Amino acid sequence: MEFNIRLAANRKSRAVLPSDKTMHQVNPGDLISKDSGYMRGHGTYFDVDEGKILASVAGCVERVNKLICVRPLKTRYIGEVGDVVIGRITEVGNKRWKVDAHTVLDSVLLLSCVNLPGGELRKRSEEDERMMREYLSEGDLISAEVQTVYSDGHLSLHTRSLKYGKLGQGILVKVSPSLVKRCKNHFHNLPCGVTVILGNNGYIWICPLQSNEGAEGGFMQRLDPISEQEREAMVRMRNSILCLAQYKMMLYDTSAYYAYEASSQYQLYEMLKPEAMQNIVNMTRQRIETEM
Amino acid sequence: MSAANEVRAYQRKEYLLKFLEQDVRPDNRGLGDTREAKLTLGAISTADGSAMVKLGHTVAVCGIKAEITRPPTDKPDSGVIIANVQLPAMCAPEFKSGPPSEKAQVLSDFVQQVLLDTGMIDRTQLCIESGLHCWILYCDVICCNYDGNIRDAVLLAAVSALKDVSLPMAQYDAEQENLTIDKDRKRQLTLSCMPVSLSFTLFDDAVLLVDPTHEEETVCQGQITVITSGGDSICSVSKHGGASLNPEQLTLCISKAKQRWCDISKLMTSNHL
Amino acid sequence: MPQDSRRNCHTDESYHPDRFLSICKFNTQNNTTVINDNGLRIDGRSSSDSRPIFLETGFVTRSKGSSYIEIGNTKVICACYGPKQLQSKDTGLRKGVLSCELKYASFASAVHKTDQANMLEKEYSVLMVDALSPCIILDRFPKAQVDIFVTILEDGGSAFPAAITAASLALADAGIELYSLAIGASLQQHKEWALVDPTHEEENMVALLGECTGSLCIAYMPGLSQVSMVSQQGYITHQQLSQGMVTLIELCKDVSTLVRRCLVNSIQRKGQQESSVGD
Amino acid sequence: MAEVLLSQAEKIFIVHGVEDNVRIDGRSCLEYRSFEIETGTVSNASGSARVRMANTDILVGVKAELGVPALRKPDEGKLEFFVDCSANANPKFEGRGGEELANDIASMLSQAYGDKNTLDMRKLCIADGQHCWILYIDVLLLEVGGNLYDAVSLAVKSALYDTKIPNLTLTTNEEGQVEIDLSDDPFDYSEIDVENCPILVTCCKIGKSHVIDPSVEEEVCSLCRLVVSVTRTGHITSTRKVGAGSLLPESIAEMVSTSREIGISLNEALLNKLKGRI
Amino acid sequence: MATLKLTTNDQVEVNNYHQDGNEDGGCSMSIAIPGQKLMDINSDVISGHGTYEHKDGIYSSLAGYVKLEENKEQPGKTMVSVQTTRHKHLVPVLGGLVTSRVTQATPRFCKVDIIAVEKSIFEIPFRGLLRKEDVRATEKDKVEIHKCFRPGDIVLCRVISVGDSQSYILSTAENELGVIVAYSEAGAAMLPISWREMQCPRTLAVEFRKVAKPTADYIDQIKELLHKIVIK
Repeated sequence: MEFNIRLAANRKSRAVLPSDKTMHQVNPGDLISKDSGYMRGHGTYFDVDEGKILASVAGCVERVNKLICVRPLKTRYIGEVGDVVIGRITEVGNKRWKVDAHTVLDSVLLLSCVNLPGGELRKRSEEDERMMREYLSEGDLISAEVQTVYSDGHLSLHTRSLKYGKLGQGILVKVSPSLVKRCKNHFHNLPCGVTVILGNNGYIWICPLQSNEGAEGGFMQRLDPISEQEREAMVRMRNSILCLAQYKMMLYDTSAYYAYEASSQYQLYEMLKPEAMQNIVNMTRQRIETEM
Repeated sequence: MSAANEVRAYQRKEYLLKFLEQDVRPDNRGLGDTREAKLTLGAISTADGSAMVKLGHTVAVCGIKAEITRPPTDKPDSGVIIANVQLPAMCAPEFKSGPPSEKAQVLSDFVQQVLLDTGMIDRTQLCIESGLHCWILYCDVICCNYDGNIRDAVLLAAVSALKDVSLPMAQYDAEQENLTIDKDRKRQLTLSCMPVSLSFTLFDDAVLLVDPTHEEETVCQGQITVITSGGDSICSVSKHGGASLNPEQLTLCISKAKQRWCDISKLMTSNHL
Repeated sequence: MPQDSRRNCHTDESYHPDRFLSICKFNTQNNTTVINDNGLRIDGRSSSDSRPIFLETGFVTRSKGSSYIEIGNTKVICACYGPKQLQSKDTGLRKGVLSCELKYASFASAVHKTDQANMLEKEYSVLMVDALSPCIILDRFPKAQVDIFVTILEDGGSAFPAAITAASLALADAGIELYSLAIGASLQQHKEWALVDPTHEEENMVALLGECTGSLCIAYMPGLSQVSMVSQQGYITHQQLSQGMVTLIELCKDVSTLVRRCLVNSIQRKGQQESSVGD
Repeated sequence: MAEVLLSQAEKIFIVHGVEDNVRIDGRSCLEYRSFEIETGTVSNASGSARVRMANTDILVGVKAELGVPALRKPDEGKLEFFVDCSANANPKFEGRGGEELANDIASMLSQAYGDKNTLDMRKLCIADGQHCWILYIDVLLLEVGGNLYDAVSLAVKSALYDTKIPNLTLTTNEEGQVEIDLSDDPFDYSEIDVENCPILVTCCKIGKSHVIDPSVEEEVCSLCRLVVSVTRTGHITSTRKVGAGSLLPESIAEMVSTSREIGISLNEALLNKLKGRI
Repeated sequence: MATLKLTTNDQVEVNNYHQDGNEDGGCSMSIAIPGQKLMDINSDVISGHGTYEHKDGIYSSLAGYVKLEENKEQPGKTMVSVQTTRHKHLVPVLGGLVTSRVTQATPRFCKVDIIAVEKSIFEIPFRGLLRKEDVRATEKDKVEIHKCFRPGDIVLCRVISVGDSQSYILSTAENELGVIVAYSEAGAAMLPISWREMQCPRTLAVEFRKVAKPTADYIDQIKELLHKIVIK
């Protein structure tokens, strides 16, 4: 029996490795700009007396034209319309589900925003109201799209497309939302045999490869055992994504896949060790950099 | 059967009325009949004195534990008796777990008061050395099954458990300032009298029901308790709530209570044999 | 000491009389052997003998189901209420919930119980939920809670296993659907001896003698042949533990025939009552 | 317990994974995660340790104080366990929310340490019936992320290893009373023999198999767990079934022997690591 | 031998299993206890009330008499069930009839205590909710709660949903459902005079209620009850 016990004194620092030289990192209260011509965005505040824009969170400064934002390293998800999110049902209420999507306030999924079994154009009856728990119950995971962002920050979701809906067997990984890169597509069928849904809210879903045609809104679920090969691929992907997240690397299809390939020299269980993690991250980073 | 049960559940008052019109009670007793009382002494071997009382279905168990303490400052020559009544959540659906309910507190005070105020026990016999050591009797009554008239049951349990108490001999050596206890030699307590209570309730402000069951208590008002201690002596008469009584009714209560004392005293002696 | 206004109490502290036993007496008390040269225990049983058991249902008339059990001097009453509607919002939507409360009467043990928040009672209550919830078909009463209240009137040893047996009997009496009854049993390992169904004195010996001893308590579900609770403490070997389990399971099977007989009797009695009412 | 919601399908995935011997973090069923220990974390305690195992984070402080031995055991010192569930670990622990879990862990620990052969309490006695050391062991749960019992017991053992008890000199005065003198030298101390202190090993029944060192998700999937406390010599000092499930006698036997083997080697590994540092 | 002191029965019985043997085989097989295997699962038997299926057998989950009867819905199959002398239902069941007492009436709904399901009477009531739209099958919009129910009325309802965790959702939208017992302002039990009115026998005042149409069965029961009381 082998045990891997470490002393904290020997711990290696897990600081963010500077990858991007142009990255401008700030702490709360740090000066970002004295130029009053800029507009202040999320994560900043305006010091009226001094006429300066200061950071209110720790993170990286981003500029889009005249808008200055700070993208925090660790945060809750701030919704944007059209984002793909993964959420977990926490409560079944009156004509709505409450969803945990890593936002500050609970998100809601209205009964009217869901494709019910039996077709898109079906009328919702009183029967459906009583059957809500049969469709989605507490603990179920869904993929959804943000439909509305209300002024207080809570989100309304919808799953009115066959690619969204209830999720079946798979692994959920939670990372900071700021690590998920905004892309055109967040559903990725990777060549290693897994499907990864990178939710903008930092929830990442890893499941066996799924064809796009057979999407049925998740009401038909596969509950038979998953083959060992598929399972290992999924677990490897999970550990790879956690490695990247631990070292604050941006997550998108390429980085995830590269990390997966970089990990191939390790056994599954070895990937939990800090040395292996660092190695995988370094290899991934190098590969991305050379390709840029 | 089921219809009768439904009326019993939904229209309790009507149900009882139907019986009382026939001068009979749902458990087949007459209006003035008490339930059968049973008494067992010394059932709990871990206690220094114990008794179990049954009035119909109502069951109360009293166990007395004796410990050593310092006598109260105002009465250096006397011992201490502490009575507590518990109505655990087990005994009926209406009781909750947690600290003693109001009802339990009222009962505790009632028992404590009767034990002390009737002078049934001379507390100086609990004293070992004046001002220094005395016995303290923790007299805990637990209601195991609550089916009405809990007052009579707990009091009877407490009184008969006191009768059952046997204390180890204690000796104080003034020179050595040493208290020794000899568990092999024991003594009984001397009780000067035996207070026995009998409770009544009033149905419809008019009909006196003796030794009521829980079912009767829920639709009746008022409680009359008469405590007698043998012969003609009456320790206490109390009446709470309900309509006023006429003197004849009260006289009836008292005479029934006297009769009750005789019955219980017979029961007690038969148990001691 | 803070005064509790809801109970009658004395202002001074009080002490157990054993504190004042003359020294020689105190010592002789400790020196008694648990098991003599003939392999007999203090009360004359052999190590594998259990004490006589008395069981009865319907003790607490206004409960849904109740039971009374007596094993040697141990006396336990148990009552079961419910199912009643759950108060809290988030739990038990699909399944029912079981709650147990075990209380010692203040005169149940050698020492008068004063401690209001008794740790042992709490621990036993938690263990009891673990022991009984596997045998209840909880999905037959969603959104509801079944309460079990146990009062130990006298602890003459093995009170907790007796409480488990009593509770499952009360559940059966209440007509709550069960996968199986749960029967409790315990033993006390003393050197090479496994003392089955120990008395209170034997349980206490361990604390005092304390060399390579231990206690083991299990709850066994004879219907499913599964163990629903294990609780062991002390210092014993792996072999002793597994051997103890085997011994106790046998004991549980024996006790379960008594529980069965008690239930059959109570059903027959109820049947007779009903038919006599019918006439 | 820190409850995590899981969908039915996720649970099925985990259960099948355990049966295939591939857990969601890539471990096999009988594999322990790597964990980190740190001793001497709290400078004003007699001994302390912190254990971090995945998301479980435990801090243990030991404080030695003088006291009076118990009436029934005049020649022994005392161990007092106290567990504090920080509301940081789980918002549910706020107020009295963590009490049940705290009592549970504390009673499990005192049962595991209940026997003389684990930690010799007689060595903590200073003068028979008059003075003894009382070790107050405070366990603080900073974060709860699965396999709590194991992590706590590892932290307790490490903290006891770290504990330094000042040496005392005893003198008897004319009245036969024992007087105690505490040495002024801060380096004049003795250590506690933790060789045979037990470690709790949780064996979690999932589907038809069992795993050790379960993650939070795995704990949710399992109906019942067996917590076994094992000493270095392979003696079992406490066993407890936790959770609402029931077990076949054969699986109990299997789980106990798994836990025992893990416990023996884990004890060995921990001691080696602790000693290696000095 | 222990001396038994706390027993409720007069006859003291001591069970000492050393003398026990297998004599309980003598008691008729028709009594089962929880966890007892009743039979192997086969295609001809259905597990009914008070039983459960486990592995390859049908087991009893209650203590009571075993009953074998032909299943009404699937002829040719035998239903095995265990009947207790106690209440059949532990909790209100979806679609079942319940008896409830109105505790609160608002313009939009009534809050009720469910005190019985069919013949099983609960010691501790369950909370139920009777919404305005579920009072009547027709003319739902014209329902006025205060003309249908008053606090204290005993109402027969059907459970239409287990609802959220707070209360069961009930309905009286059937002729046979509605008020079965109500008291007039004078305090007397009123008699039904139409499907929407009841009359006080003392003052002859007429009050509005959503009255349940008494079933023949119910009338029989009342007769039986009166008969019994007269005999006593």
